[in-house]
Amino acid sequence: MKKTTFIEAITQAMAEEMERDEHVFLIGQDIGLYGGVFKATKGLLDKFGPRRVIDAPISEVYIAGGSVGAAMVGLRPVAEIQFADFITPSMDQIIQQMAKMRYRTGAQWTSPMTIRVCCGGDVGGGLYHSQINEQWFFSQPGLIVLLPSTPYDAKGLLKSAIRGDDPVIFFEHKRLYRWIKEDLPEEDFTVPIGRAAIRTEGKDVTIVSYGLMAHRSREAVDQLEKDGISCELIDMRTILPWDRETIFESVKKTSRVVLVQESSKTGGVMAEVGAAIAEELFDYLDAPVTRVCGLDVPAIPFAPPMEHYFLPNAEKIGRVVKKVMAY
Amino acid sequence: MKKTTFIEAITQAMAEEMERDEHVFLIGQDIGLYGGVFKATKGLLDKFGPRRVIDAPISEVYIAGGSVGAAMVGLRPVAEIQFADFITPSMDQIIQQMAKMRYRTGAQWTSPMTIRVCCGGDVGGGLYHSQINEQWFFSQPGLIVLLPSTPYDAKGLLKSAIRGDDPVIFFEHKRLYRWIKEDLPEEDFTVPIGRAAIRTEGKDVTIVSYGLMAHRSREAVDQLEKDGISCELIDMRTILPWDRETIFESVKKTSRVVLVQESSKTGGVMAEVGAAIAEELFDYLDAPVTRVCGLDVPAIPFAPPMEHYFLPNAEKIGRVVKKVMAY
Amino acid sequence: MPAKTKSKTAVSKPTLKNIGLSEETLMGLYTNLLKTRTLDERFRKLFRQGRFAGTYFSAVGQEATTVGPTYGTREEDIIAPSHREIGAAVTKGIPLVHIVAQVYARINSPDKGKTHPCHYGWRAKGVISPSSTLAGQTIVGTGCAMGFWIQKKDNVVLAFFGEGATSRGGWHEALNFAGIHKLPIVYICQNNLWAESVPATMQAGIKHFADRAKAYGFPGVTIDGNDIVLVHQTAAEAIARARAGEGPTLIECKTYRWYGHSEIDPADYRTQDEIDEWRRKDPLDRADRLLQDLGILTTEKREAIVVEVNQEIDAAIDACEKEKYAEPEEAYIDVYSEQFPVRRDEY
Amino acid sequence: MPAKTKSKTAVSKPTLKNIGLSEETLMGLYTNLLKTRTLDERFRKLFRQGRFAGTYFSAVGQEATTVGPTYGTREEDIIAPSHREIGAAVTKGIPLVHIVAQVYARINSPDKGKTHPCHYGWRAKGVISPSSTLAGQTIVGTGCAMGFWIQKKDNVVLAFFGEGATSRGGWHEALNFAGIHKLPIVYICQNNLWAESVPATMQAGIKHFADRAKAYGFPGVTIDGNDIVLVHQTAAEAIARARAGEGPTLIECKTYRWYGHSEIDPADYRTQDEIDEWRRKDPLDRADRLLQDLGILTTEKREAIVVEVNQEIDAAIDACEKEKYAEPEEAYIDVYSEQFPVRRDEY
Ligand SMILES: Cc1ncc(C[n+]2csc(CCOP(=O)(O)OP(=O)(O)O)c2C)c(N)n1
Ligand SMILES: Cc1ncc(C[n+]2csc(CCOP(=O)(O)OP(=O)(O)O)c2C)c(N)n1
Ligand SMILES: [Mg+2]
Ligand SMILES: [Mg+2]
Repeated sequence: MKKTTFIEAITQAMAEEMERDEHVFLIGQDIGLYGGVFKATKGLLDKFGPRRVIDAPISEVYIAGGSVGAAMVGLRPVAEIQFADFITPSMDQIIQQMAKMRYRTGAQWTSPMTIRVCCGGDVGGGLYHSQINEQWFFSQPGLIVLLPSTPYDAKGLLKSAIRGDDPVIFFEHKRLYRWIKEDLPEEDFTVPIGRAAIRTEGKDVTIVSYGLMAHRSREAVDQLEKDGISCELIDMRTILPWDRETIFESVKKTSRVVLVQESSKTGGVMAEVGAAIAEELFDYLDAPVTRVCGLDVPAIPFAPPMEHYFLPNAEKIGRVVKKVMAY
Repeated sequence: MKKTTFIEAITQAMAEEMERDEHVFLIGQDIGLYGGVFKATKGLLDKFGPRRVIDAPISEVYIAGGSVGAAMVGLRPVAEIQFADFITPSMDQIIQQMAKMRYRTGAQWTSPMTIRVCCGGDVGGGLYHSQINEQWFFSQPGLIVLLPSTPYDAKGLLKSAIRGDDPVIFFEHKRLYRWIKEDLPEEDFTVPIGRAAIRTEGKDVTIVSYGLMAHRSREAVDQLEKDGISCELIDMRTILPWDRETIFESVKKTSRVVLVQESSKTGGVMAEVGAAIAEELFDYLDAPVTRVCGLDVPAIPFAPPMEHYFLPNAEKIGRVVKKVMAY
Repeated sequence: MPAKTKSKTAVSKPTLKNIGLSEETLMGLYTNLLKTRTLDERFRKLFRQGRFAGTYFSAVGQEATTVGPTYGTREEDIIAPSHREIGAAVTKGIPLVHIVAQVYARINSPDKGKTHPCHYGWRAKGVISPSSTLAGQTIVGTGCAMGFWIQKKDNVVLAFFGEGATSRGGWHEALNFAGIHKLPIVYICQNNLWAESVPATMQAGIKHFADRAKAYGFPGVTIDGNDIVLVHQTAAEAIARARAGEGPTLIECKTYRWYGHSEIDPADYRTQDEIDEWRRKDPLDRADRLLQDLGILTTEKREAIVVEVNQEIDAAIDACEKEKYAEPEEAYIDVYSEQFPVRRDEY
Repeated sequence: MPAKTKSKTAVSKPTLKNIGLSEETLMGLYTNLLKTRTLDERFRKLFRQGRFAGTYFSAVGQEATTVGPTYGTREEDIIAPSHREIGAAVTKGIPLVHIVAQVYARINSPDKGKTHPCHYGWRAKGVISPSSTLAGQTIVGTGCAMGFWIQKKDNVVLAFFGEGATSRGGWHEALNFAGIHKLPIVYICQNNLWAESVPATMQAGIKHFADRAKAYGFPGVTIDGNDIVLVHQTAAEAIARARAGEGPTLIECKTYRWYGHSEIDPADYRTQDEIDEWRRKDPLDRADRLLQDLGILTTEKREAIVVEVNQEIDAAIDACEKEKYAEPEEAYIDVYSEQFPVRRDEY
């Protein structure tokens, strides 16, 4: 059986959901004729026609806001923002319409829709093709924010997103598109929103991460195991609402926690996770909650040495875990 | 001597800086003929003419992005976004141009400019006239983010912002505009960016806050003093880069800290402050770092009982401080 | 310059035949105009009496621009309003008690008091509850039209906005998209000459906002927005075209708001002459005279309508004055679908 | 339909006089075209050889649209480019070594390697370093023009973008503002028929993107973008108007990119016929023939220019191949002015 890549998993999820429910449609730049700049929508225009696979003009405001409208009249939009760097123009529609529709209308109108956002660094994309910006959506109640790290989760979570009644920002880390492959079940499956995955069980320290950093953390965990440190690795998968229970249970067990995030440190998702752990598990902690994050600079620089320097990696994570263990 | 209101302090800062430097100009909706919806720019059109006080169309993208361009050719724009709720369309220009200009051009081009943003709740504004959204800018290195709570700080910080060489988001809490008054020095003064203010010295617990919440915290502090609890109240004033030194020094002294924020809790500024304290002052803490924040709902609802319920206030802060003291 | 549809009411001796509308339609338009005007003036009074919180955006003087297009639309058609569309809310048939409850922010409001006054919305009648962000519903409304287009339904969307909102980027993106796919939508610009304090001349370098349509490849037309018959007929034609798959139309209605931007605005940026001139062009008065000329409205008939409208309004206000605000904990409701319970912090 | 400026090079027997340009100008245009073409083709080759990272956006086939307007502008005039304006960078006089260093992301690049290839910027020559966000520099460039207008300077801004970028909301807001205040700016749309894989027909419901100007109250004109003389003269007139305070112009240049959107794009969404047709309309070839017809270009002269251009390019590439990347810690530089040192986390 041929292993399925991350991006193939995404394509499958969309194709299957479009097959299942005629209300599902796609809109985005270069998704039709071209099949997407990363080929996530390859073949779907031919299969579903130009009213269900809509090549959009360069209009990120409309791609988001128009999808909200379509969702309001009963459709299930799956919109694509080509790069997370270009989601800034969509912020108005995402924050003021999509996230607040149910709330402000007394649930008369809702916005069951998904925005797929290609994101992340470590691909030589530079300042404008490496951003994630997940923290903006993370701080907006009303939104669901997903950022899977495996083909299985990508497919299962995307299906949950499309079927669910809430507005979802679905981040796809482009570094994983063709790198990560795995066998997927033949039969239909979903992955529940709001549940983290324990990737490795361990007893000494909890590492919490998501996206590309789940893989970098895994590399660190493998190395640390050789050094005699047993890590429990948690992949958040869902960023909002995040799975406090799973993370808290693990920290209660290990009493040490390292949080790994690709985006800049200040004001990132891991600030919340760290603050919440510090707030609620004070008596369990044997060492300070410690973060390994992207640098606090305006964005990931292009030149390879700077990009490499910006990003957390297995060595940096390993060093920090050892420091936390030595505390 | 007539006391100066918060909004008068803002007007004075702009008028004086425009007088001082002919490169300073204003742009925003209703700021000219009308003098601003809160009258912050009253009289300035008459004084400085229509090329230095520009009534903008309903174009938040341009107000931000056009100001970046003017700054690049040597001007000192002071742009007004009428309500923080309407800054979402400006996000693209703020994040991708204003914040990254120096970085991405190797400091050839810079964006010395200020965006004034009227913000905040407790004024019966509802979902779309009560937002702050400071956390988005807080997570963007390259920006300066200010949110003063007194007329003195408002005037002094706005002047520092206008004179400085960095791009600034300057939040003005509308609840304070006419409520808070004080005597201001006759002579020119500035308030340094990046320094928090200790509002009351105390020894039992540190309360960190900013904006309207600095006043609500002060009310709590006064009450707690009667109950025998001595609070050190810190008003951050500058949100980014935030004053770690002052806050850390205080926490080292008191060993207890309560963080108060008007915006929703998850992913807010106080998550970072809390996580950083937990990370770096682990051994100093006698109780968990604890937050009092706005509710985790999509925005501040309109009806008075819901708005009141959303917002932190002196009673809530007092209760939490007592819990932290009892820990 | 955009084509100007000639007013059919300008003919010397109007008859039902040369106007081309039935008595029922004319009476329907008139009654909705009158009801809107009466309710709007009542809201202004109630606001000044402190009967409800927040603010109030009066549409007095420009009701024909919202009543005219909305009258005669189908239940499944969507209204995408901004902040000055009380006329569309009334005409599309949102029960008055819901309209009043929305302004009063009471628990019986469709939004349960969550957003601020004048954001009328009612799903059962296809009226989108608006956000405050200008042109917001133009974008979302265009999305509704896209939804109809995808599903090949023959419903139509009416998107309302002021001339100020046409400066917004999202407005451009929406109309551009609608032009590409010939979406079933009619864009109605209420050019009331002012956006808060900013005159239309400082909003764009063009005289006629209908000219904006030239950038999108569909017709734009500038009309007298205070002529209810003209507005209704122009919109009806555009709606028919949209329904037939022939694409959008941008209709610019020249009109005027008599009062401030909101009730707290003294509106001293305008001249008394300008205000007087436009008061003379009162759309309600004009409709009244037309219907009298046509012989379908008499003093007695008008009085009967006035009484009925006032009774309906009184009843709605009474009902809402008695209602409570939602409990504070309502703030935690409707954040997500039931699937995701909201964590509550206790302070 | 927008006015179409007639090409002065279309006359049967072109002379310097009836074209209205000096020999120096024509040679200048030609040399910059040739230099741009040569450098661009070199970059493509170097990319395929893996000599630099990231990607590369070739402008081969559409150089006349950037060289033509830029040639003859003043040093203080601003160029606001997008991603396909190598011609403007070359013509405005950014030293080739800086252009190459930018593509190579080396430490000697003006941006020190921070942004990705093709974001040419150089303050000394008034070229804004672009962001990738389409129409970004249209907005910021309009702001530069606003700056000149505020200070009553007679500098002009040239803002370049593709037809795709005209769908962006921010683009609309910028042009709308420029129209209100008659800002000193010329908007140059390079309509190369495609935005990545999306054809211009799916970008807007109009045929001529110059029609967008009708929404803003200033002239829009659609011209043959492969006729360097026409492009130069149309732009020069617009620049003169802008400099005189008469406001903006939108110039749509119909043109074509020969290769993929970027070097990793096979561009298989286009037909070979279309590509062949446009290759026959090569702007460089056309300029070459014109100058030969005018008797101001000979084979020897061309050869000399080619040699010189290649030497200059070789030297620039050599210099950059030898250069290093900036040290990793450069990532921490230029976040803020010196006033605010950046906190460094150690991992
Ligand atoms: C994006 C945005 N910017 C600013 C505002 C504040 N505001 C509310 S109404 C208004 C004027 C609107 O003018 P126009 O669109 O002409 O509508 P009118 O009020 O005249 O009916 C402004 C500036 C807003 N609501 N949304
Ligand atoms: C806001 C934004 N959306 C999407 C992109 C991705 N993108 C880069 S170039 C391009 C096509 C641009 O087309 P056009 O404006 O016609 O310029 P051309 O490439 O044809 O010169 C797209 C979609 C981007 N850079 N910015
Ligand atoms: Mg108006
Ligand atoms: Mg193009």
